[in-house]
Amino acid sequence: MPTKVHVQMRLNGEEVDFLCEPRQSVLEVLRDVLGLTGSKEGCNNGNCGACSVILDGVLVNSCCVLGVETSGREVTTIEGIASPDGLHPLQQKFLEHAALQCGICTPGFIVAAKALLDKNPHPTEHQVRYWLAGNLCRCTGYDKIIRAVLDAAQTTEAKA
Amino acid sequence: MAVVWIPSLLQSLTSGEEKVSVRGATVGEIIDNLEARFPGVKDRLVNGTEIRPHIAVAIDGDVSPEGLEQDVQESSEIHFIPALSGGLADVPRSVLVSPAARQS
Amino acid sequence: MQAFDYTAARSVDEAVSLLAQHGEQARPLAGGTDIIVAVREGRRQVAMLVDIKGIPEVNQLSYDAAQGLTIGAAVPCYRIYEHEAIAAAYPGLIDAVSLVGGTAIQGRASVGGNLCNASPAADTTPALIAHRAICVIAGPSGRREIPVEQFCTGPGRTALQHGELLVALRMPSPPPHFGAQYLRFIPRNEMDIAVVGVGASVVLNQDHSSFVSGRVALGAVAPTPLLVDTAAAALAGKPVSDETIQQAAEAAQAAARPIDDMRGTAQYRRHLVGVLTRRALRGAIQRAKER
Amino acid sequence: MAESATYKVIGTRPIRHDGVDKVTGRAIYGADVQMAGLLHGKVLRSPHAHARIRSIDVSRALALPGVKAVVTSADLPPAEDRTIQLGEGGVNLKYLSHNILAGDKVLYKGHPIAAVAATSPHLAEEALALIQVEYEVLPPVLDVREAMQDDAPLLHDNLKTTSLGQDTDKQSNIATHTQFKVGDVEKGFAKADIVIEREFTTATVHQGYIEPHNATAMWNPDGQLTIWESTQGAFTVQRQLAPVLGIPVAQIRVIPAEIGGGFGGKINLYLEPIAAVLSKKTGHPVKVLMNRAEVFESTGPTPGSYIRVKMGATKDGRLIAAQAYMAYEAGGYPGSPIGAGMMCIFTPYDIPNVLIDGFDVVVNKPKTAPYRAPGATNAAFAAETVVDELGEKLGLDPLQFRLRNAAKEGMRRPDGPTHPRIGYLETVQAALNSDHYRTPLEGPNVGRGVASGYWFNVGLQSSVSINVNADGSVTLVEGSTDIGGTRASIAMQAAEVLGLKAEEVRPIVADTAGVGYNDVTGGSRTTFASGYAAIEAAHDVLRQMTERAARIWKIEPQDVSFGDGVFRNAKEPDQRLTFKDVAAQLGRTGGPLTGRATVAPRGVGGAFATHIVDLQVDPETGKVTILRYTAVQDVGKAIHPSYVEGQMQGGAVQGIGWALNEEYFYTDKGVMANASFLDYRMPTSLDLPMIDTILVEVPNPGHPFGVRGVGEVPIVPPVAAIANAIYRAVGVRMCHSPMSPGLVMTEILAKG
Repeated sequence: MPTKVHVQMRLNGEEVDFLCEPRQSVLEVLRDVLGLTGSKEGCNNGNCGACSVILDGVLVNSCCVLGVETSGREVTTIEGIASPDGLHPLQQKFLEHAALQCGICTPGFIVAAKALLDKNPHPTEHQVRYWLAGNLCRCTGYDKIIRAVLDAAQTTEAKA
Repeated sequence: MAVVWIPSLLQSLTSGEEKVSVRGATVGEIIDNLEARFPGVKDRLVNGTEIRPHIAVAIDGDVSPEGLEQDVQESSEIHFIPALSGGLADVPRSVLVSPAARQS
Repeated sequence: MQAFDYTAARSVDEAVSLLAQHGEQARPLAGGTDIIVAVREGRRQVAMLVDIKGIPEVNQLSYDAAQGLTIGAAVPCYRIYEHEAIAAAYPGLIDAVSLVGGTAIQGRASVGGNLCNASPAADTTPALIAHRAICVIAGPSGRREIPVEQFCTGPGRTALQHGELLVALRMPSPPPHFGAQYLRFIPRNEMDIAVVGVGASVVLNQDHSSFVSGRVALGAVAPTPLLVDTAAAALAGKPVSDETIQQAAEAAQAAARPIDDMRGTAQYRRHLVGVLTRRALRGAIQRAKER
Repeated sequence: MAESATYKVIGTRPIRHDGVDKVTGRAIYGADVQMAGLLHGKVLRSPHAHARIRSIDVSRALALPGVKAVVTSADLPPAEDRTIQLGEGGVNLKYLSHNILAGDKVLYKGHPIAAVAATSPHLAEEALALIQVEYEVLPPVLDVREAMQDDAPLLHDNLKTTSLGQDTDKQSNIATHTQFKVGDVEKGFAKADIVIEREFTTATVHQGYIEPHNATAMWNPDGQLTIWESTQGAFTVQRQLAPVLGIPVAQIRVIPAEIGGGFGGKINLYLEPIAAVLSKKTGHPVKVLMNRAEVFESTGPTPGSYIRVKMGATKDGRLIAAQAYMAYEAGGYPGSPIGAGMMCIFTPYDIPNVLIDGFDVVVNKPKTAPYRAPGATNAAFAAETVVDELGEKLGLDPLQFRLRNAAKEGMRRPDGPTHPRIGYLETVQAALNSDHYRTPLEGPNVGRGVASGYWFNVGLQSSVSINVNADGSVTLVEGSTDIGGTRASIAMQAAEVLGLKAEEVRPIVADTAGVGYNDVTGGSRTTFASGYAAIEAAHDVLRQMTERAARIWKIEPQDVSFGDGVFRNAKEPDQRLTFKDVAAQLGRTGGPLTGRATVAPRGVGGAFATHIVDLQVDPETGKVTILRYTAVQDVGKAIHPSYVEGQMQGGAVQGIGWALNEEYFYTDKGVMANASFLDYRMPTSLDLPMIDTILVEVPNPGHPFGVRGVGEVPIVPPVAAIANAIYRAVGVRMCHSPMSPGLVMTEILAKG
């Protein structure tokens, strides 16, 4: 068996440590080592966005990052988006707009959209479409997803 | 009597007749009566005790899973249409190879 | 996926020594968006990935109008386009880093990595060439510099010698009346590999009526990205006109050596080289006038 | 039953019951299943499109530490070359089994040959490289017309063409020939003032669900097998697994996880038997996941096709004759959706003379699987393009031309039966009246296209039970996997009957041990048929609740009425009990209460759609940009309008992808060169505008609330609509799909 490496990082605000092989991606570590299966594997080569996570404030595909690279860094996954007080506005708006059908791409879209709104709280429709172009959805045709993100941006704005 | 629409590929057996009125309370009886008038028809539609796998029976437009047992009304129209393969029925139904052709 | 070792190098010297020690079996790891996938899909064998992101020089992004721009080889795309002064000065480069992969890829993928991957269709390479970028290379026997257009030697092959590491890319400050644009043609609007990519830059005279100089670089139409000298010659000293632009475009078409593949036929690619060269030159001229 | 036309729940937009789990990442999909002692399986697949397997040596793989078992087709029971009956359908057991693990021959690149179980997925993958297979490589045949040639390489030694029960004696790649005939097309064409004949080809495309296939199996020593997986039909898996594994149905329990898209592609068996025999050999649970390349190369797709259409019309704008020759690629084993394509190609129209010939043809590509209205999109591309051209030549507006020839209730379909109440005409009228169609389109190289489509929908069989809780809420147990909000649409129908709020019904998708037999989520049947079962089960609840109320009041049940959620005593108008009141007294009135229904409903209502697209063509590159899109559809009655709109938008966008860029790109050796989401180019959010929807509601008389299936028909018109719009934009008639930029450019240059 290949040697495993001990890694410490912050995951959704909590310190965690784990053992992984260098060849294991962050996605594999999350799903198979840490048991957080909200991030999904759709393509495993950076072309679908279903595994989107936020790494030190930057949106990345967790399938294209090695687990060993996260040492000392901070990862936010779909499991870390809602607060104890309730759903994030994006989550709420996805539900209200019926912006999901099968739901497999939904965690990736919500994480990616959160990264967008963190950076640009007032995106235009085009900016939302551009930002989310790396997240594939095969069910919805994107219409309701885009509307949900634009609506959530307004909600967040109203709260701020 | 129910009206049976003869598929074009079987009309050679019915002297070109496109629709035929046939007695029978079930699809099975209808086919037997059809066979009595047009020998050879049954073999094209039925394999043993089942409708051939690539054929579906529509009674008044509705495809039923009941096959030969299905009840037929006096006023019914019967069509033999292609069974849908690959999951619309629960298994691919158009797959049929005669047992005699088994590979050595 | 095959097993491999991982080491995070802390200095250029450490990285170079690891690469020299393991030879072909070691690869630098920057954003990882190419190398991790290539190893996973069995397209590349490695015994060790040397993470270079922790090396300050390799992760440095610096710009001033006098010195020009230095992009550490591991600097991810998003840091470049989010830097307003760089975005204003190097428009062709910004075009390219804004369309590599999707947003999540741009959060990791580096210009240096894109170059070292040496794909004929790499988006940032023609833009770097248009901006006259220089590769800063460190190796067991010291440092050397080569122009970007000499870096790629074939699909997946580069001028890097045993133990050498691309440390950074340097670009001169653009002169006055400079403009550049990178355009690629893809069937969708994001996420595709370029069917054809064209990077163009121009320097215009004072009243913008003629070209002082120009550069045209092509992607996806030869085993390596191409700098088209004949296109540059067609521009230098000529009036800014549709005719001059057309002559440069024809020179680019003549220089292209495209092949048929799933992304396009050779004939279509050659056609697109003409279309995109014209469009990229017009875009570069427009930007030169706006500066 | 007399349902009120004014509904309280139906037509509203409640938040779906499974929504929070899906936006928080908590929903468990097939690949998320974890259990102690889990081993990981990987599948070795053929690198060749067509080859005989001479030998397989697994010894080196087995010797790798961490590898626990290797299986090949020898580990499945011998697959006899005979048709077995499975419920109402037959299947050739050898074909079924050998598509899972190849026998003596591989028929497509990616055909499974062997599988490994190991302690990690990486180890299992390493072991695959150690399996040695010796092949005799054979020439592949990849195109339907080439496969039909007499001298084409033959895939099967024993396949002969069946023509409605009659076998030819000749070996062939053509599995079946089917024909529909109405009137006399020759006479029809003779009467026509204008006749147009065109040939069309379409490339192989994939369903493209984002979640790869998966299966986890545990085969206990007592022979009990449990499967956890993402599937459109747990019972279908159970029924097919039994003969493939040679064990009784009762020993198999299939537990459907949440499913990440299917569109028809997650019905066939792929990984389940492999995981099962690996588990049997190792005594451990085994999880097998496909990667994206495996999904492309070994599952789906929908067929490439060749279609020739000839249509004739009279000067007054009436269609008088239509003929089609249709050949569909089945993949490595027979069974393309040719029949469905034939049933849809001319069905929107009233045409007195029709002749349709259809051929099911094997080629060296993965065995096709259903894909959303399977076969109908290919067909509509051909027919609707010719209809468009006829309308143009006759000087008629394309929608007015369709209106003039629209099929209506009582008219005969080309496959024989007559139409029940349908809403095609209404969709065309709604399109004509839409803001989109009434707004002029201006600009260079822009064009507006329209096209219509038909899908017949299916009913099949569903089971639902409803348990009444003491507080008056209910739990609804159903067997249709929820791919796009059907928990909500089924629960809402029960809620409407019971006088409850949607939120007071908790819908649960049960496994094969928890609910009566239930066919697949497919054929646009779930909201119709499982909804039907939910209505019936709710009525069963009400019957029993009525008896309980009667018992409380000590009167006869017929003296109890129910309305607006309240039971009333007909004899004592003041006496009333709410649903909750009666629920609270179940224990005292006879014990727990469960309503049940199993249905095989007839009266499936067919669905029609008419789409409008505005697009712009870059005349220098051939690239098409979609500017505006409106999908109009007869939806019967929209139970949850948001999810109906979602089906229309999603179907339209899959159609847009099909039209513009999606295709299997094969090398001449039969290797798919673009088996990734990088180069199999599905639309991204940046490629699309908003997709407008117009829901036309012509209730289906065959359903208590008027429901028609809505999921499939929206993929039927887009390819043709886009082809027609491209013609309007730049004057070229596209006869191949996808209409990729290079192809459009070629046509533009050829036109000059």
